[in-house]
Amino acid sequence: MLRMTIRIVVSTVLTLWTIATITFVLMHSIPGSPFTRIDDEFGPMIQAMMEERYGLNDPLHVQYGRYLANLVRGDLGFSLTRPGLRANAIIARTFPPSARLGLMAIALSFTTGILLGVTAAVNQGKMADKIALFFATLGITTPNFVFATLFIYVFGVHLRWFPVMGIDTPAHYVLPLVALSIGTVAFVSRLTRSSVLDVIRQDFIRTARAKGLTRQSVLYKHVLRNAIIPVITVLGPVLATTLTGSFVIESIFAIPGLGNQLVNAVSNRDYTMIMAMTLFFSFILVLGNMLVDILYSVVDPRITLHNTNK
Amino acid sequence: MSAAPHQTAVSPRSEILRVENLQTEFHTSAGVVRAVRDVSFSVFPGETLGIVGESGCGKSVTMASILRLLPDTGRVVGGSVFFNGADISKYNDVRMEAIRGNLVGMIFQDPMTSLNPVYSVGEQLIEHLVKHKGITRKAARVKAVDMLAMVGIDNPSERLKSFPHQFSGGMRQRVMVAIALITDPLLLIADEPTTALDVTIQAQILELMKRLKAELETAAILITHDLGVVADTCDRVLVMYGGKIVEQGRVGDIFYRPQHPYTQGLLGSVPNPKAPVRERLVPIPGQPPDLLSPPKGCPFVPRCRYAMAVCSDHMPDSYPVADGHKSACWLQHPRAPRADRAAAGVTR
Amino acid sequence: MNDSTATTAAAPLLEVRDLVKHFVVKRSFVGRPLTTLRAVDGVSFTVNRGETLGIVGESGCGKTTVGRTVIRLYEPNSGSIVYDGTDLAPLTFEQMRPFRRRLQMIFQDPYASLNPRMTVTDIITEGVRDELRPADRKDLAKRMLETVGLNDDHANRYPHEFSGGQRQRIGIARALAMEPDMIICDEPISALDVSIQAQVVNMLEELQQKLGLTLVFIAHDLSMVKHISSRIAVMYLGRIVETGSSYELFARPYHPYTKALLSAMPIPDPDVARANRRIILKGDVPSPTRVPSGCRFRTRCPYAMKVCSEQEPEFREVAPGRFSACHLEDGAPV
Amino acid sequence: MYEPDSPTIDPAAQTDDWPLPGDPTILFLPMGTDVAMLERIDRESMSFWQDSWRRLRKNKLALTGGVFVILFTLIAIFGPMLTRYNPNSQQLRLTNQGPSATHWFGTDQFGRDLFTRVVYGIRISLIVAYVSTVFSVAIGVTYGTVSAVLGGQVDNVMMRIVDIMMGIPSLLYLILLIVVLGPGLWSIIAAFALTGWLGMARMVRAEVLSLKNREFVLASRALGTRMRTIAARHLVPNALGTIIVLATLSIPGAIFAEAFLSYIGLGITAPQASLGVLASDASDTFMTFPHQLLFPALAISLIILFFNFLGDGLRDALDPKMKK
Repeated sequence: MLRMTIRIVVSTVLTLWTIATITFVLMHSIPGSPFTRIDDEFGPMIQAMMEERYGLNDPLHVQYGRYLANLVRGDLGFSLTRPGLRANAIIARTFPPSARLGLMAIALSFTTGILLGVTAAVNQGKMADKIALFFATLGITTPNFVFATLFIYVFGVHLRWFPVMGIDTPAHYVLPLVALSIGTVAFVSRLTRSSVLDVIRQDFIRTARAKGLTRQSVLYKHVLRNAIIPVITVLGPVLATTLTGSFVIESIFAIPGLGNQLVNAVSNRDYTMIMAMTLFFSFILVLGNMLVDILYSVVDPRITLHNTNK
Repeated sequence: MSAAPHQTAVSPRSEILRVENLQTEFHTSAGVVRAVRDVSFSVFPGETLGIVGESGCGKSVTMASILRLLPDTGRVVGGSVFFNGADISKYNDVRMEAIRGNLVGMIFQDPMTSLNPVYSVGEQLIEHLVKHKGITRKAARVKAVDMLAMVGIDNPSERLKSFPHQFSGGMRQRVMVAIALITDPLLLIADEPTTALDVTIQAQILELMKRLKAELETAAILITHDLGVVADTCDRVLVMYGGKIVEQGRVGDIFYRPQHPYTQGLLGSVPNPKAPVRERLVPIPGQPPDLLSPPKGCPFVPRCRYAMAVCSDHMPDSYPVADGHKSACWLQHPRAPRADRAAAGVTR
Repeated sequence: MNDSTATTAAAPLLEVRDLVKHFVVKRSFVGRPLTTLRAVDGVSFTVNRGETLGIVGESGCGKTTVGRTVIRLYEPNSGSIVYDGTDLAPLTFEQMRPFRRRLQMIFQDPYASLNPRMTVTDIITEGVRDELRPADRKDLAKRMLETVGLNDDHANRYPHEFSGGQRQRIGIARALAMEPDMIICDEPISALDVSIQAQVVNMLEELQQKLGLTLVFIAHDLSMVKHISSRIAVMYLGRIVETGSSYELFARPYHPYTKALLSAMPIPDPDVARANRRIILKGDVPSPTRVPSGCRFRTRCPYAMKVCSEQEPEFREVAPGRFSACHLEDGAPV
Repeated sequence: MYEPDSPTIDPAAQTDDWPLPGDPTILFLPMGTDVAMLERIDRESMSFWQDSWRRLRKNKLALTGGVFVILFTLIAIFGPMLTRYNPNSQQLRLTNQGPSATHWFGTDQFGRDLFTRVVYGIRISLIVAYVSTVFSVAIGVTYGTVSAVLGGQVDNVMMRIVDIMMGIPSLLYLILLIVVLGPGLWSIIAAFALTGWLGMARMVRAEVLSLKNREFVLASRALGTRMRTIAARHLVPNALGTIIVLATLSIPGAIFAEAFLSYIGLGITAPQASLGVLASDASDTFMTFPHQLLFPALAISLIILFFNFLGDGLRDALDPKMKK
């Protein structure tokens, strides 16, 4: 157990360090100074001042060292287009609404996805399976911004069922939540379906049936617990797609969240902000993956103990 | 359902299980496979019936058909199954559930995959006990500990909490035996229970099954391809080939007086390590039958050295050879040439 | 058979000395070995020209690894493999190539041992692909197919079209195409049906007589090993515990493990089987990653003594031509 | 214990009525067995690829997918011949028109013909998807195969690198890469290739590794075949099914990602326009002119749909055992 914990921590730190380094290298390989744009407005004097202030004239390795040191302290730097603001402050302000939306979306997509997947698998080849497959296909083949726009048009503007801008009331969350989850629901339901069908064929399910257990007992106790294991492994990737999906969804629904912020930073070419937010997102993801690893070992008793040759 | 017929209700000579004209088909993309064709047999109290045959002969499918544990592609298309006097082939799922795992225990081939990896061994031992016997989990736990001790697992109350992956193959098969027998079934069906095990472990499991069977007075069906296992453990034997029973009789009839050319061929294919002189093996030529397009007549005809014109078009009846010994072969027909029948009898 | 037994007086064709093959199954984050599987842990045996040596043992005893290491599919950790006067152990892959013509192998799983994308002709002639023109390769394949009881009609087919027994014969044809002196048969029949096993065993025997082959027959089925082998080596947990001629070993086993193994063997004769008094060993074979101290059989041995856990028994001659590794008194089979 | 053999045959049976058609004296003549017949295989010989094609052909959905994938590819190649409009010529008097006989899909806010723009969009989107997939397959297959074939510590290090890079969210890195490279067709392709090969490498390595331990590879080693030849003759051909399926299924991913990037303003730059750009532009005016979003979005969905159909079908046909 201790060995596994050390392993997880070491690989997490290593991943974060790689991400930080790649980000640093990429950002410093952009030709010219990040202040070139400001240069046009404020002239070379101010540009030089800014460069001096942010230590951009120092040798690269000094900058890299300072950058890592700041990162260790949790300091993600400053915003380029809004020089007064520090990245940490912006993230602290915009993270809570994003986190709320993201967590709800993940919860929604897993519960709905698993439910749909099991229903489809149990009714393999029947109508329910076909309907589930149809929705899964729709969810997988349509970009989420198309859904978002469609929802605003139909449920917001036309039917006026839900508000479409901001996050003032719980009703505000409905449309963005559905738009953000729909692709993942499809993905999870397909995965669950194939996983359930896979488990149903296993020998130990035949054993359970041979013991005279009821259909329900076989399905909900023996099949589902095993079928859920591969579904949990995609929690990590799902976290990533939900995060990145939120970029688009937040900006469409004008949600003052992290994703919206990143889209702004991208369109303003606010390099330092992009860098800071990439790092923050990566950190969240790596952390999420770590939690998934731990959850995985809770669900599957084979993982916790010494797992000898495959 | 817990008031199901009890052991004492069976009179000593009446059979526990009688299968009549059982037929099972599989619908595959390549066509219809007639895996079990017109199989009839009985199992009597206390006896061990062996079913031997090579892969694809229909021996496992026969058992799965009786308990209706077939995969989705398989379907029983004919025949009746009388268990303990009742025709269970007409039973619905709920009534079948009261038989499976309660009155009939099963053991499967691969102990590595036959136990659910995410539940403790204890949970898997007691869940059906609670269901079928209507006792509390606590009482079931006590019984489970006893049962684990009975199948030779040390420190059973601790081991109850272990997961299958913490056991070796032999130990898992002991757990399977415990699961199968914990409800005191009338009949135990063991489908190749030792095939996946090493010789010394196989000996352990066979010894264990023999002992428990005697203690619990359970009848058993042992499905295997290993003639050595049959010789050691069975009272009567069915030999299956191409979805049919080709010969049946007491173990001595089958091993010392085999009548069907396939049984003779099977016996000629295995060396007897205790034989005083090294004998030459006499293999059966050719390949196992293609069940997608079986011959019209006897399934063994392409490989049979006594094949006659009648064999390829007409399925022979099962002819009695002696008391309880039957062979489904045209050689047994009174019109069959005597010389060949004589030759057939001396292969071994 | 006669002409081959005549040559046994000469030097053995294969002499394996103290062969060791360990696998690292688990490494630390930086690559340091954490768990080592001692698959073959000091194995010595000889194979004489024209004979058949059987190697038996239960799963995990290292018998397959021995075969694969001898033919240098695995790099031995130490030990020597003297084949016809040359030690194969230190040879590089290129230096080894000429010996591969003389030392061939038949594999266990007829479904996995033939490349599903290649035709039978290509499979059989793969080893001589660079040396022969296409027409000659076809010719060779045809000849080999006939040798194993198949024919020209099979030459351009793919493995999945054949039954298990036919595939195994294609595997034999592939080995024979190299014109070897010696073939290591690694459980060649254990995946086959009973009636097909006898076909393959008979074929191996016929080929051995016709071509004067030397065979190493690795299997867990004792009765088949007894049937085909002239001598037998019994393996347990990476070591050979006993060797002897096939007849002698079955008639008078010395090592407690051999005795248990023989008594556990199923016998297809009801009267004999029921009269047989079995030695039932306790427990399972220990994992080759955690080999017990001293004698490795002591954890299951009914006769285990104090010395067994402290000292590894010497593999010594207990009777003429009979070797056994046990602390029990010599000469007195218990 | 066992009574002696005593078959009781009624002599009278010899004179019974023969119930079956045919003369019993002839019917009971021995036939003997024909050994050559026993080895005969009746089925027609079929290579793996023929067999897979036969399976694929039976799968209607996959076949539909395949046909439409080809159709879309043809549109991408020859599409410009289908239209008399220039995708970029603006007709400011004809802005935001609905579908009509002259403008099948209508026009956009600058009066450009939407059908033409969608055709060109398909072209751009498919170029991005195909080219980046070709690159990521090339890099991934080489990397994965080399890692698996060399094995040992080299494999360990190579895979650790992949593991760490896989820990990085790929879309974020796409954003960073494109910010650095500047938006445009080639930087998007490069960015996709740079992030897409990782998954490929991992899958190919797993596949090759399992093949490497299969007995037919050992057999080839035993015949003295060099590892390089084994890789070319045994490993890659057997992994090809997996590679094809992975490549087919990675194309929708690229189209999706491109649409996403376009939406946040990092897609293909004007004057070129991908489907993602068209859809993203149209979502601003969606409330008033929904058809401007409908057609590009439909094109995206259909392309992804058909590639998914084809990919799933190929997976079933090429390797029924391969799981998702």
